[in-house]
Order: sequence, then structure tokens, then C-alpha cells
Amino acid sequence: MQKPRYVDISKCTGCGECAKVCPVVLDNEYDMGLSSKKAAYKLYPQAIPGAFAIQKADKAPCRLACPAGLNVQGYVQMVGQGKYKEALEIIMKDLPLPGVLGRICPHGCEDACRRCEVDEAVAIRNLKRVAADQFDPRAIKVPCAPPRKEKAAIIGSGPAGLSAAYHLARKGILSTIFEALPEPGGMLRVGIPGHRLPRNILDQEIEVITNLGVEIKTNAPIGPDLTIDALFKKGYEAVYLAIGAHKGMELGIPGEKAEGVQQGVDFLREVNLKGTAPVGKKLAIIGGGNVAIDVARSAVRLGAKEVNIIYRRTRAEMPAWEEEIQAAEDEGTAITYLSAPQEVLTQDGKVVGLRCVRMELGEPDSSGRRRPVPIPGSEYDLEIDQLIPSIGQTPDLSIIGDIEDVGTSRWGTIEVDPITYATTKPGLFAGGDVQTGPWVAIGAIAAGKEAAESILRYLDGRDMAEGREPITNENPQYRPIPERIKKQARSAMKELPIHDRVGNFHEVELGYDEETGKSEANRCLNCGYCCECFQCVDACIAEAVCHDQQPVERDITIGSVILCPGASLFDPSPYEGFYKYNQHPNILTSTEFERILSATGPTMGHMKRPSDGKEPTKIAWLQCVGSRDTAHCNNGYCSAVCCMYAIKEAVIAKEHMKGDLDTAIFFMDIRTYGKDYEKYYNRAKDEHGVRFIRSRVHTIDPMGHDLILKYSDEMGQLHEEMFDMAVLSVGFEIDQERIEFAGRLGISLNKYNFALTPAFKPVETSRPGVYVSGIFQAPKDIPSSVTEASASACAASIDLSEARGTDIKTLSMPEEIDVSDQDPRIGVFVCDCGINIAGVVDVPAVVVYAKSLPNVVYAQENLFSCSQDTQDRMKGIIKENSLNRVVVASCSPRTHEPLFQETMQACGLNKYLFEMANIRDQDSWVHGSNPEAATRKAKDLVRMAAARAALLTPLQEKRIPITMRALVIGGGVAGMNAALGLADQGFETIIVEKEAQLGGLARELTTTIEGDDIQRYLIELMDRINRHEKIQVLTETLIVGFGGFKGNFYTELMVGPAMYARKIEHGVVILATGAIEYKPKEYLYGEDHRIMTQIDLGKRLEVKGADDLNQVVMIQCVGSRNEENPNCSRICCQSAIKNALHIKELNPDTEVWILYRDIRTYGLHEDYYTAARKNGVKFFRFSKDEPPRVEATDKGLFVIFKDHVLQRDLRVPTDLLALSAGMVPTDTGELASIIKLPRNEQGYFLEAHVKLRPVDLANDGIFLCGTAHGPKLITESISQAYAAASRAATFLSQPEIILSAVTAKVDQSRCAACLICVRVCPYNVPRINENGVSEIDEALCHGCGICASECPAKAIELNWYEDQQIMSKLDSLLEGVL
Amino acid sequence: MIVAEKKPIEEIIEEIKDYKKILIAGCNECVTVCEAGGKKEVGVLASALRMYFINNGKKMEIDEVTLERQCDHEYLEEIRNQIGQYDAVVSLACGVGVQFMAEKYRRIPIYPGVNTSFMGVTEERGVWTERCQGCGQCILARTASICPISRCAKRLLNGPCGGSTNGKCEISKDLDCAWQLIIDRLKELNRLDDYEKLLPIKDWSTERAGGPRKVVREDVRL
Amino acid sequence: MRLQYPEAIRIIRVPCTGKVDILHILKSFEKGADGVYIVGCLEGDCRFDNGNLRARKRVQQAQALLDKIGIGGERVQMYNLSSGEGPLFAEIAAEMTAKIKEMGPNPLKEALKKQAA
Amino acid sequence: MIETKTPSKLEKILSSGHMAVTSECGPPRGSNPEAVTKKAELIRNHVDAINITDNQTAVTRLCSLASCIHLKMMGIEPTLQMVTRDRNRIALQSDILGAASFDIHNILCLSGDHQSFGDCPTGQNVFDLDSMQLIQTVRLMRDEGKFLGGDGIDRPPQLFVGAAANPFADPFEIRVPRLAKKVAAGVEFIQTQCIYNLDKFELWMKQVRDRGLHEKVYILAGVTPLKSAGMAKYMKNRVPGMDVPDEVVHRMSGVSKEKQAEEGINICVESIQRLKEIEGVRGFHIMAIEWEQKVPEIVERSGLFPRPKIEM
Repeated sequence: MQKPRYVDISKCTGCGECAKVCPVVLDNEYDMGLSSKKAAYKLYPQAIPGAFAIQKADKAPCRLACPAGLNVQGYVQMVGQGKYKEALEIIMKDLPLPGVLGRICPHGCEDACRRCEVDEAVAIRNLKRVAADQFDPRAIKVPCAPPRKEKAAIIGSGPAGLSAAYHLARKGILSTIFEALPEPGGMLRVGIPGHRLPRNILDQEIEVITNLGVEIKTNAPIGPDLTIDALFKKGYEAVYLAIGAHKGMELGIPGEKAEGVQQGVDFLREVNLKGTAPVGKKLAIIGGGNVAIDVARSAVRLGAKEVNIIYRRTRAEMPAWEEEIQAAEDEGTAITYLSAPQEVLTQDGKVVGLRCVRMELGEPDSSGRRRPVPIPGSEYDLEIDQLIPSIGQTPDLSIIGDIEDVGTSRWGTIEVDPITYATTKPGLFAGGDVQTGPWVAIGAIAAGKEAAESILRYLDGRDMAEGREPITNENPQYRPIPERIKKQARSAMKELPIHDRVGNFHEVELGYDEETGKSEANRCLNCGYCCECFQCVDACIAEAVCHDQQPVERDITIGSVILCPGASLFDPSPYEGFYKYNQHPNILTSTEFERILSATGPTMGHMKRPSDGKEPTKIAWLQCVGSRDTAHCNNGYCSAVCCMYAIKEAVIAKEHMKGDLDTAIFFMDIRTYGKDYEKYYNRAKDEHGVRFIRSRVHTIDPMGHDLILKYSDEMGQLHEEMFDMAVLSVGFEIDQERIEFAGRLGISLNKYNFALTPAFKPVETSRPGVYVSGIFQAPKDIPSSVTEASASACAASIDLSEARGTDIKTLSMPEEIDVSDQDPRIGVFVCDCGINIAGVVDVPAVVVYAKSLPNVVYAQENLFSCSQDTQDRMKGIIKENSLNRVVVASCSPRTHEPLFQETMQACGLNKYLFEMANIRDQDSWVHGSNPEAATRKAKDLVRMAAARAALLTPLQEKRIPITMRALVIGGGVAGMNAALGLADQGFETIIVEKEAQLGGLARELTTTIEGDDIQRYLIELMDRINRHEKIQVLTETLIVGFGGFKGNFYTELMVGPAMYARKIEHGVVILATGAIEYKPKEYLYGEDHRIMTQIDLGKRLEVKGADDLNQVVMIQCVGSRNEENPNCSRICCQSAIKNALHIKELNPDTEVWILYRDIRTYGLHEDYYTAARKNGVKFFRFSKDEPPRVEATDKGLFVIFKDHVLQRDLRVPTDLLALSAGMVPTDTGELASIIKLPRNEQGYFLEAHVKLRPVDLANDGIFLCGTAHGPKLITESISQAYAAASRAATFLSQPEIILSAVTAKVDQSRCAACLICVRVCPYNVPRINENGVSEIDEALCHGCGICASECPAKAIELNWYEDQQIMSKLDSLLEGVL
Repeated sequence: MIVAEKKPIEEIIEEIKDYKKILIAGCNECVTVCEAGGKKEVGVLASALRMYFINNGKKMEIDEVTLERQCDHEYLEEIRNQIGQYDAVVSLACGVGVQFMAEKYRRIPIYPGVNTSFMGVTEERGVWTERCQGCGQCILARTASICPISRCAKRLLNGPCGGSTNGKCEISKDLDCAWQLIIDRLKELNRLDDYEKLLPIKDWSTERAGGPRKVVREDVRL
Repeated sequence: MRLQYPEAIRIIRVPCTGKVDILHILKSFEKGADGVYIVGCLEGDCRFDNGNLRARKRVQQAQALLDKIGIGGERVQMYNLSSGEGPLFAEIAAEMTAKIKEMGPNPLKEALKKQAA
Repeated sequence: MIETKTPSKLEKILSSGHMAVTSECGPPRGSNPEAVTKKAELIRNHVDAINITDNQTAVTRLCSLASCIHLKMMGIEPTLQMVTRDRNRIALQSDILGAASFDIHNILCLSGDHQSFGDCPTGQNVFDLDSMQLIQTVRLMRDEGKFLGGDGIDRPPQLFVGAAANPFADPFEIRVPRLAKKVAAGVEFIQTQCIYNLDKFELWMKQVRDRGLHEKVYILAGVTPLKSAGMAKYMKNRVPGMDVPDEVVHRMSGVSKEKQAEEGINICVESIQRLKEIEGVRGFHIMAIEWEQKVPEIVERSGLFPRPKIEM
């Protein structure tokens, strides 16, 4: 299922106009919510070119709650932006009466508003009114289809009738409305008094409809003189019946016909049509709805002295709106609850009183409200002179007479099809109160709109119901309510003072001013993310926005799957009591802090703490948040990356603050186990002064903006320290979504829900053909993740190797035209980039200018140069005008140069005859506020580009075939796996091993910590190697010579004991020279047989068991983390624990003590550390400055060390002392000098980039794996071997390599053989040849140009950046300046 | 090779300021290698001089040329046709080139653009050091192939003097004591005993003391 | 990010600042540029290992020479930043522009004007 | 070495087995001879000969030869210091003859400090000969009565030939071979660099004795009283070829400023006393730089007074 992004990326130019106009401000996930973005946003901020996307969820609840389906979120956002016209355009897609509904709508939307979960609903209705107040709806251009000839008649000009007429008009069907009363508007006019809905508003908005050509005939009641049938006969092809419900319901009590009794609706109609009506002195109103209130408030205005509403239930059940009730009370109306009239008391036929009975609430009735029950004997009389029952209305169907074929309900309403609103009589439709009984205006509007659709279809003879079934969504997905949102009360509306209300019907509610409107609108939570205001659609010149994209289900045929869904970060929120993450803004997660450090982050790299923007002076890091923590969250594993990133963050933060920052990292063990990580840790400590505090913080106490951290040190001493900020070093977690994902794919997970993989097949899941890489498999750092990614690609490629080379398309290019003896004919294309450039730069002026430049024979403006159609047009122009140089003035060559060059090649032009002027990124975008200057600059840039273009010459890229053979140096586990990874893909591979047998260090090993048998694995592996037809193994072989370049290497070998000389040609090299166990110089190793390394111990346990051992002591970090070898050897902690567990398994009574500095069981290995402690292995920490001492005497072997908790020396006799000796690389000094390979100080080979290219060397075509790269576990070596194979295969699978033509060339006649090029070249490419002059091999040249700019004889030029080409730009830029 | 150093530009300016049209002539030999007078330096000097004279309100035309060598007739001949148009030439060749050009083009003043320093080596990029003073009687056979004449501040033939400290010369901590080097090398060659052989009083007549020197090879002479 | 920066700047593209020759710098001034600055990768992060360090040396050479001939060495500068540092780029542009404004136009302009007059 | 080759009083004292004591005076930067004569007057009874430095530290001064002549005229035995820095072989030979003409009988052959230290750092140096070759030259002129050019000399000079040795300069391994080389060149007495590091000096002397050089040349141990802790530090850190151990500096700084001069004298006296015990040390060269008035006290306190009377 592919989710829509609502932007067509093939059209999107990444200009960002959509985001600019998008009103929806959301948290920016890229900045971990520390900054904001829009609903239209750049999906991958760092991608180039970056296309946009629109973030959407389900339609907002307010919209769903609106009977007419108004896009509430849309217009609220528009009001928030002050875009009232746009707001009205959105509203009036559904509703022609924004100002009316903006006053009287009962706003069901607000009940649905999720802002209630924070504080109060957004005042949606009021915001609608703001739009109509600020912009005259009559000025909105309503888009209408061309008028059709058919006509419709509408009976009734209430909201249903008006809505139907409006929507019909939009569809091109003009209608006539027949209105019985003298004025149009129906209940809006006669049911609602002017203080709630001023007449002029209603009039104006009816004009919106009549402006579309709708005719309203007033005083034209339906009846005997004008029957429905007659309308049909008159030529109206459809009739819409919308006469409302204007007949008041009777109380059904004695005396109701007396003088002084008037139905509420009748009273209101009289007031509304005549402006007044007679009122008594003491007035009783029966009912609890809005009509009762309207009557009461009208009566007060007309001078009634006492107005009393009598309602049979309590206020809580009253259907009238609370604000109306409140207003009525404020204006002097009294309300009597739990009372019902029983009889109208009359005298002389006139009302004089009312007998009421007290009520109480009984059982709930069908509406769910508790039924009022009279209290016997509680009757009482009330003195009144006027009674206005207002308990409800019904349609008065009598007026239309009996219509054939039309059914009615028992409530006296017309029956219609619930979807189409068609009656059983063809052509007759009905809606509004006449169909529903008295209901809300917006319901009638909705009904009218639906009827209009039906009528259109009816006229077209189409199925009226098709596709109109309402879709219900049981479980809508909305934007989650932000956790740190601030409460903000709903804005109150100004009202007319009470004393000003008497004797008039002036509007009471005075609306919001603009500011209030905006601030209220901004309370909207944007539940649906995108509000579908469609501003982006208008803004996008490329027409890339596409809101109606739907999710697409796709089937893709595949041969294997690689899973790299990653993991989620631990969320500290559930442990708020301790971490206080949500309640204090200066407690951040490490990822949030990363963003604060980032130049592209929310603060643009300026260090500021969130609460007050202060530059922090003290920051604390809390390690192991959500990792190694079974107390809070059951994440028993180590997240493997947090120590390193915390140190990095602390160092960078200090650098940002230029030293004015104190940083403290609170940790349990520092786990800087990666290659050269320990050095970084040491530098952080010693050079940067990052403080490392071995302690777990037990309390974080916020104090204003600051935080007090309470902790106890190793000796149990309590400390308190104040910090400006605290960073939670959060670990990884597999969330529910990923667990379900794994479930769908049918792969097994481990107890922490990481993907389960076998030790010797580190990227294979439980399901064949499905591979995994990255932290979905286990927590790991970037180098390991990237390595695994390549490894899984290798595994998948093996499955797919048969299909290699199929399903590819080749692009054929015409033969290149020779332009060498042509004068330059330059074509200049100046891009608008929509409005990105043209919005600032006067592009036509630039085009005219370009035409005036020397050698320019053609110039034109492109709307979007990069669009396919423009490219096609450009090809035509290039050919027609015989252009031989092309300049495109548009955006960055980094993103678009290859595209335009391809276009040139398609025209037979050499791609180096191309030049770009970046008038967007370097001009219009950065000088937007100064169009004149930007235009001037654009001209300069175009002139400079044209000047250079004229001097460009064709350059040929060299194509070199590749020798499809790999050389693997080293036949250990890594070398063998690398060979298999390549050979299984079909590449011939040669393994060179200096020893007589394959296997390397693994020959010495017994099992992995997981318990897998290494020797058995090794036998199987060697067997596969030996039987593989693509693999050749050369043992006892030395490398004595090496030469060539990527894809075409040769290696000279001395093979076998006879030293037979051989030369092998190969395309790639994989280095797998391995490492060996360090032979300790420390702790009397080699002087006493009871002292051994962990490897020795492993073997000893296999052979002799542990029955004879009472006590074993192990010392960690032997030969690691010291001056000589500052790095951590990564594997020793788990080796020690593996052997310790083995001892405990063999003999539970043996005491095992491990003396350590930091236990570094990273990732899932933490479980073994936990298990060791549970099984009684004892761990004692020692510090680097006070290492343990060993005494070997006749009386036994003793280890003396200082216990950190007791603070005193312990002297322990032991049967065995196991030294956790680190790893040292195999001696590769000679190899490195033969092949010219870079190594670090310890002799491990150096990868090209620690994180991004972990198995590549800087030397092209040479790859690295296994312990030759750094100490690692066998599982990690296998992964890396596969990764190296994958990288090598990527290289070998190309038929040839294309070398860039941007290389340096020597004018040998000028060369003084000074050797400067030889010395300055970072790649040692230039050499002085046999003729005594410099020669630069273009196959090896990287094209930096350093040699060219240092040559004292000016004998070297860099192709495409020749001095005259560069100087031409300067010349033309500065032409005429002097 | 001959090592030279660029002259301070103000010195060159002072010499040529009264002319209207000058030629800057580089040499593609030693001075190119020691980065003082190759084509690039010609460009740098020409550009800087043009700016200087404009800035000081003076019209000055400056052209550039770089010859293969300025110590050979044939190469110097290459500019015969154009040289007449210039008021003066600034030669960025060593003192040899400057003189030879002056000998050839007698009516045009030739000014040196570099300070010719010594015969030496490129110790590393950007560092050149003296190795020979052309004394005409090589004694390297007696001094472990390290020349005390060019490398000892006092040219002591039986050094070192008492100022040798930690292997450095008394006149500068950056300067190796030649005699320390000689002794070290003798030690390496296992010939330290040679140190006690007194070097005789030198015949300086083959050095500058004997006046301008000349080498004539009749056997190869045309 | 589209941060605004002064418009007085024209960018000339090179593959590496290591390609910028001192002659390019000098000729810019000779032709009338008021200032030149070279923007390279962070030191230690050169894609070509040390191109930016070479460039810095040339800038220093040019500065010394320009000082001597009265153009003003401060008119040439070298800056280092990473591609992720847009705001810094804008800051540098502003800083450089301010510096040049303070120094005034290339003195050759005034000198030539005087000569012509 | 009972026989002497020259009329030099110094040679005579040495050859008769006495501990010799010499000192030195720097000529003035002007033409007033009193600067030399007054100093010489102060110490004439306490020393056997007085060296006159030759444009010491390459600073231009009244010439050594003229100063020696002033002493000679006062009846004091001078030692003519001669550096090869400033004169070529013609001038050197000529000055030697000049000295001989005034019956000056001691010469100290030196190469001289480099001119870059002095008042004419831009000047040319000569170094036509080095110190060894000067030794050879003087011996040639004296013993064979010949100029370097081979011609005969009428009344050859009668000069007792000395040179300097620095037991502390680098490289240490050639310190003794270098002395051997000077001996081979014909040197007859040695005045050493000031000695503060007695241990190292003893080691040197041992090696000198091992090679029997002490029997071929008279070694006068050089001493210089320290005036202050500042001077000690300066000598330690700034003067090439000077070895001032930390203990000496500490000892100087360990006393109050007023007492430092006295402490310097004490150290000097103690040193002489210790040096006297070293086999092969045949005398002392006391270089009391601009502090000549202290020489008598040092000589007396060291038990070197009175000086032996020698029949001339």
C-alpha cells in the first residue's frame, strides 16, 4: 500500500511555494518538534532535489460533524491567516449564507472539536462570522457551470430552498423560488429575531443567491392557485419542496384558545415581519427551546414587564443554547424549571393566569433525558396576561394539499429517499424541516445541497444514488494532540450592553475583531493536518499538488526482501514522575539536543535552552535512559550508541560555546567500544574537559528554568548539582508498529522484539530470502548499520544473481558532433522556475540581455527548464539553431547539471559544452527583497556563464573495461565470507593466505557467547570454499608487488613453499588480513602457567573443564585502553563473560571475579552480563591509574587490587588468572607499503569514511573487512565480509568504468620537473616520467586541481576549469569596472 | 640548483618606477623549481606591479614572458624581436640570467627580480637549504660528504667550535651544526677516527678569492 | 533556507578551493573587484584532503602582496564552513560585505578616475 | 717537560710543576688604555699571566695586541688572544710578528664568536684559517721559522701556544678527540671553558688522561665566579657551550640577593679546591668578567697565593 503524498514528484520543483502559503503550522519532526513546519513540507529536508509532500490524516471531526460537511478546518485556518476571501470561498462551496450561519448555527462542529480535550472548543461559528464580517460574501465570485435550459421550481425560501437554489445555480440549473410570505428567508427571517440575525445580513446573503440568477417570488404561496402539478406543467422539470415547519404545536390543555394565547412561531413571525407585536405585562412562555428564548427576549424588547419561561425539566435538559439562556436571564427573563402548565385560566375569554404543576425527573425516556413526572398535589396558579406556548413546530402540509404518490410520516413530514431526497413522485424532491421536522438551519442547507445534486442527476437521467452512500470511519486517525500544548481560553465575544437592548432589535453579539479572530483560529489543532484550503493548489505553478491522490495498492514481484525499518527512540513520557520530560522544557532527549546543535536545526546551531533562550552554561547528560533498565521499562539491552553520541554532543556543545560551558555525563559504564572511539572519549575528557560522573541520577528537581540533579557517587556520597539543561540519552526500542510489520512478514523476533538472526548468518531472518540490517536487528552504531546494509544487499544479490543485468534500460545517444572548427554558437535558456526566479528576477529582461552577449545566438525564457516538455523543446531549439554551447540560467548545477547535459548529449553535443548560471539559489532566493539588484546580478551571472561557455571545449570521458576478478587478501572467517559473497554472485575470486591453512584467528576459538560452535562452522565454511568452482585458494602465499588502478589491478605473488612467482590481474581487492590476540607483557604473562589469556582459558575449559578450579580471576583491558594502544578492543568484555558463564556452568562452585574498568557488553550482549551477575560472577572495578597487581609465589597465585566501594586493597588467591588481552592487527606494514594503504596508529587499515563508507578504502576498488579494520566479534566480521563483497560486486558488475574528464593535464613542453605537483597531489598521482617531465594518469586523477594552481611553470591545467575559462568569468564579470 | 628568493616588490618598484613599459622575464629552470621566478611568479609580479602603478597614478605597461633558461644564448635570442619595445626588463632569473641578458641586450637596463641565494636543495616543499659554495676544491671526501664550507657558519675545516649546542649552530637554533652532522655521519659510517685527521689549510684560490672562475673544456668545445 | 545575504557577491565555481590560484585572486583585483573571498570546506574535511589548506596559504600570500602594493590585504579572505551551514554562509557574506564597505572600493577605481581627469 | 721552548713565564711556571694561575681582561670600547692597565694592576700580583681578549663576542674593541703591549710595558706577562674570524692568513701572521716584536710570549689561538652576536652582524667574516690551523701556523713560524708561504722569518716569534677547550660543548663524544686534534696541531697549553659541572669535567679529564693527553699539554681549568643568580641562569640558558648544573643555580638563588656575590665566590673557591685534586689539572684560568677586583680574594682563598717567583 503506497500512501499518497499529494504532490506529484515528477512535477514538483521543490520551490516551496506550497509551504509558504500553507496555513497549517505543525511540529517539525525533523527538528524533533523543536521547530515548526507546514502541512505542505519538504518530506526529506536533506534530499536533493527535495520534493514536497502534504501531510494529511482523516477529515477533521468538525467537518464530519457538520451536516453540510463544511471544510471547517480549512476556513478556520484561512481566518487565522486573515485570508477572509479565501475563507469565504471555502465556506461557500457548501454554504451560501456564511454571515447567517455564522450567527445562528447551533454549531455541532464545536461539540466535536478536539480542542475540548485541552480546554474548550474552538469558536468555529464565530470564526465563520469573522470571515463574513471582514469580506462581503456578495463579492465572492461563485463558480457556476454554464446555464442549462432546464428549470427547477423551489417551494419555500428558507435555508433548504435557498441552498437548493444556490447549488442548482452552481450546477447551471436556474430555479424559481416560490415564497408564501412577503419576504424571503423562511424561518431565518420569521423564526429568528433581529437581535440574533440582523435583517440586512440575511438580505445581503440572499442576494448572493439571487445574484446567480435565481428568481424569488414572494407572496406566492403554494395552494390551490399554484399546485405542484401546475408547476410541472408550467415547464419546471423538477420541483423542490421546502416549506419548512411553521405550525406551532399545541399544549393540549384547557383554555389554549383563549385571547392572549399565541403560538411562539406565530408571535415571532409577527414580530419579524412587522417589527413589533402586542405583548402583555406578565408573560408566560412554555417550552425550553430556542424558540421559547427568542420569544422571551423579543417580548422583553417589546416592553413586557415580567417574562417567565416555564420548563418542565431542569436547566440541564433545556435544548436552548446555554448562551441564549444566559442572555435571556441577563435581560430579565425568569425561568421556572420542573413545572408544567395544566390549564390556562381565563376570564372573559382572556388569559388571566396559568395553572401549573410541579414536576420531578423520573426514568429516562427514549431521548435519554429523564422523563418529567408531575408531583401530585403540587399545582399552583400563576397570574399572567399573555401565554406563548413554544414547545415545537410541525410542517403545515395542509397548504400543499394532497399530492399524489407522495408519502408522509406520522409526524406530519414528507417521506423521501434518505440519500437522494427524492419523493416517490418523479421530479419532486423535498428537504429541510418539511422533511425532517423542525431542525437546524445547517441541516436544511445540507438537504438543499443534496437535493440539487439529485435534481442534476435526475435531469441528466443518471442514477441519483450512485456513490453517495455515506462513508463512516469507525476509527479516524487524527493528528495527536501535542503534549506540550499551552492552554488558551476560547475568545469571548463582545455584546451590546443590556441597557442598550431594550426597545430595539439591535444585534446583541458584536462579532470578533480581526485580532481576536486570528488568535481564536490559531487555537485550532489541525486535526486533519492539511486543512484542504487548497491554497497550495493555487500557489503551485507546476501544478504538482494533487489533493485527490488515493492510497495505491501495488504488487511488486521480488526475489528477496531487505528489512531496514530501524527502531523508535525510547519515549520518556510514560516515566514522567522521574524524567519530568514533558513538564520541563529544559529536559530534552538527546535527539532533540542534536537538533539544537545542528546548523540546520531550530536555532540554526546557536545554543539556546528552550524555556528562555538563554545560552546554557551547564548541561548534564543522563545515560541509559530506556536502556539497561529492567526496573522501568524492561529494556535489558544496551542501546550501543548513547555513550558515544553523548560524548560527541558534549564536545560539540563545548565547541559551540567556545569553552563557556560545563558538561557532565552521568553514566554507569562508558561504552566507547568502536574503532578509535576510546581516543575520542579520552580527548573529550582530557582536552575538552567533559566531566564524566559514574553515577545514576536519582532525582531531577526543576527549579524555575534550572534543574537540580541529585545523585550519589560510587562511595555512596550524596551530591546535588544545578544545571541549565538536562539531556536524556534515550535508547532504541522496537515499537508496536514494527512488531506488527514483522508479524505481517512472518519473521521471528527476539524477546526485545528485535529481528532474530543466527550468529553465523548475521543478516538472515527466520524467513528465507528476507534479510535485515540496522537497528531493527539489534541496537548498533552507524558504521555497523551501514555495514549490515551492504551485507544484506550482498545476501540478496546472491539470491538474485541470475537476474543480474535483466530489467535494465539502456539509453542510446546519437554520435557526437564535431564542433572543433565551429565558432561558438551559444544558446541561453533562462528559467523562471515558476515564480522562484521570475517572482524576483525580471526574466524577460535577462533574456533580452543574453541575446546581446557575444557568441550568443539564441536566448529564451523557460517556465520550468527541468520539465520534460521543456527539455524536449530545448532539444528542438538546439538542433534548429545549430547551437554548440548551452547555458542554462536556473538553479544549482549540483542538482540539475546532469539532466541538462543529458539533453545536450541527446542532441549530439559533448556534455562539457555546457555551463550553468545559478540565478535561483545564488540570486532570486537570497535577494528576494531586492528585485532590481537580483535582476542585475542575474545578468552578470548569465554574462559570466556565456563567457566561459564560449571557451569550453569537448572533453572525452575515458571508458575502461574492468577485470572481473576479485583478490581477497587473508583467508580467515572474514576473507572466506567475502570470497563466498562474491563467488556466490558469480564473480571469480582468489583468496591469498600467508599461512598454510585457512581459518585465521577463528582456529583458536571455541564458541560464540551465544553458544554456537565456531570450529564446526569453520569446517563447513572451509569446505564450501574448497568446493566452490569460482574460488581459488592460494595458501602460504606472499604479496610482493602491486600496481594498476581501480578495475585493473595486478598483484605479484610468491606462492607456496617453493615461492613460485605469479601475477594475478583483478578488478578489486578485499583486505581481510585479520588480527591476533595481544600477547600480554603485563601481569606476569608467560612467566607462570596459571596465567593465561581468555583464548587460552576457552580452550582449557574445553579440554579440562573447571572441576579443579575454586577461584578464577580475570583482568580486563589488558593491552587495551592504555598509552600504547589507546583503543578499546571491543570483544574482551564479552569474551570474559562468556568464559565466566562457561565456568559457572561447568562448576557452579567456582568463584569467578572479573576486574574491569568499564563493562562493555554493548547491544544485546548486556543480557549475558546480567546473567553472569545472576549466576554469581563478581565484578570489581579498578581504575587505569591503579591497576591490579599479580604475585606468583610458591604458596599460590595472588591478585591484589583496590576495591572501589570498600576503598581498600583486596588480596585474593586464585587458581587461574585470565587476562582479557585485546586484539592487535596482523603485521601489515609491508603490505600497506606495497599497495599504498593508509593505516591508523595501531596498524588497522583506515576506511574511507568511518560512518558512510565503512568498508571502502580511500583507494578506489579496494575494500576492507574483518578484524583488519578493527577488533570485532565473529558475527560482525561475517557481516562486514559480506558488506565488502557487496561493495566489490557493485564495482565489478559494471561492464566498464567511466572516468570523469575533469582531470589535470600537463603541458610537458613547459614542465620544469620541479616535483611540486608530485608533492602536492593528495593522491600521489603525478610522477616525473622517463622523459623527465610530469605525467598525470587521468585514470587516477581525482580532479581537485591543486596541482594546476601550484605549478610554478603554469604547465598544468584542470580540464573544464582551465585558467582561461575561470579568468573569462572574472573578465566578463569585471568588464568595464575599471 | 640555484636557489633564489623573490625580491621585495617595493625594491623592484623603486628600480623601475620611472619607466613606461617593461617586460618581466621568467626562467623555467632553477627559479621555477624554487618558486621564485617561473611563469607563475612572473604573472604574480606583473599583476601586482600593474595594480601598484595604477594605484599610484602612473601609466605603466607591463608584459610577461618566461624563457626556458636565461643562461643560454639560444633561449635569450627568443625575445630579440620584442625586447626593443621595452624601457627595461625585470628578470626573475638568478643573477646569472640577469647578467647574461644584460650582456646580450646592451641598450636595455635589466633589473633583478629575485635575490639569488645559494646552491642548494629542496629540503621539503617550501624549504630550501644551502649545500655548496662552489669553492672549486671539493673536500667532501674528508668530511663524510657534508660540506663544512657551505654549512658551518665559520666555515671551520676542523670544527666544531665551542658554540655547538645540542647539535645546533651557535648562531641559530634552527641551524644544524655542520660538524655535528659530520661527526654523526662518521659515527654511522663507523669512521669516527677520521675526525682526528687534521684538515690542512685550504687553498682558497679556486674560490672567489681567485677571481671570476671559468671552466673550459677543450675536448667538447665547438 | 533562503536566508538573505548582500547581493554584491558573485560566485565562481571551482571543484575545490585548492584550484584557486593566487593569480586568480590578483587578477580579480587588477580587473576591479573590491573584495575576494574563498569559501572552502572545514579544515580537515576537504574532499581532496588538503585543498582548502593550500588555498588558505595562497590567500595569505595574496594578502601580504596586496598590503604591500596598497590595495589592502584584508580584501581577500578565506572562510571554511560545511555545506550544512547556510546561516554561516549568509553571515560570512554579510561580514565580508561589511568589511569591504568599510574599506571602500578597490583603490584602482579612484586612481584611474583621477588619471582620466 | 722540564725544558721550555720559549721565554714565556707561564710556560716556565708550568714546566716547573707549579699550578699556574691566569686571568683575563677585556679591552675597552675606546682608546683609553687605563681600562686595561687599571684592571691589570689589581691582579698583577695574584696571577702569572693575563689574557687580553680579541674583540670578544664579536664586539669591536681596542685591539688585543695593543692592549698586550700596554701590559708588557707595565711588566706584566700578557697572553695575546687571537681569533681567525677577522683576519686572513696575511694579517694573522703579520700580527704575530707584531707581538713577537714586543716580546710577547703567550698566544691563545681561537676561531672566535660568530659576528652575528656582535656589533657588526652584517659584516663579512674571514675564517681563512680555523683555530687548529692557527696553532699550526704559529708553531710553523716559531719552530721552523717559516711563513705559511714557505719563506723564512727573520727572528721568528717566541710564543707559547695555547688554545681553548670546552669540555662541555656538543657533541660530547668528540670533546677529547678534539683536544687530541689540537695537541696534534701543536698546542702547548689549554684554558678551558668555565667549569661549573665538575662531575662532567672530571669525566672529561679521565678520558683526557686515558689518552695520555694530560702529559702532552698543560690544562688550566677555567673558572668564573658567579655574581648573581641571574647570571647563573643566563649562563645556563643563553651562553652556548656552557654547562651550569641546576644545583649551582639553586645554590645561587637559595641565598638573599645581597649574599649572592659572596656565594658565587664561595662556589668558585670550592671548585678550584676540588679541581686542584684532579690529576692533569695544571692551573687555573680565572675569568672574573668585569669583576677583576675579586681575583686576588679567589686566588688567596684557594690557597694559590703567593704566586711562585720565576727567574726570567
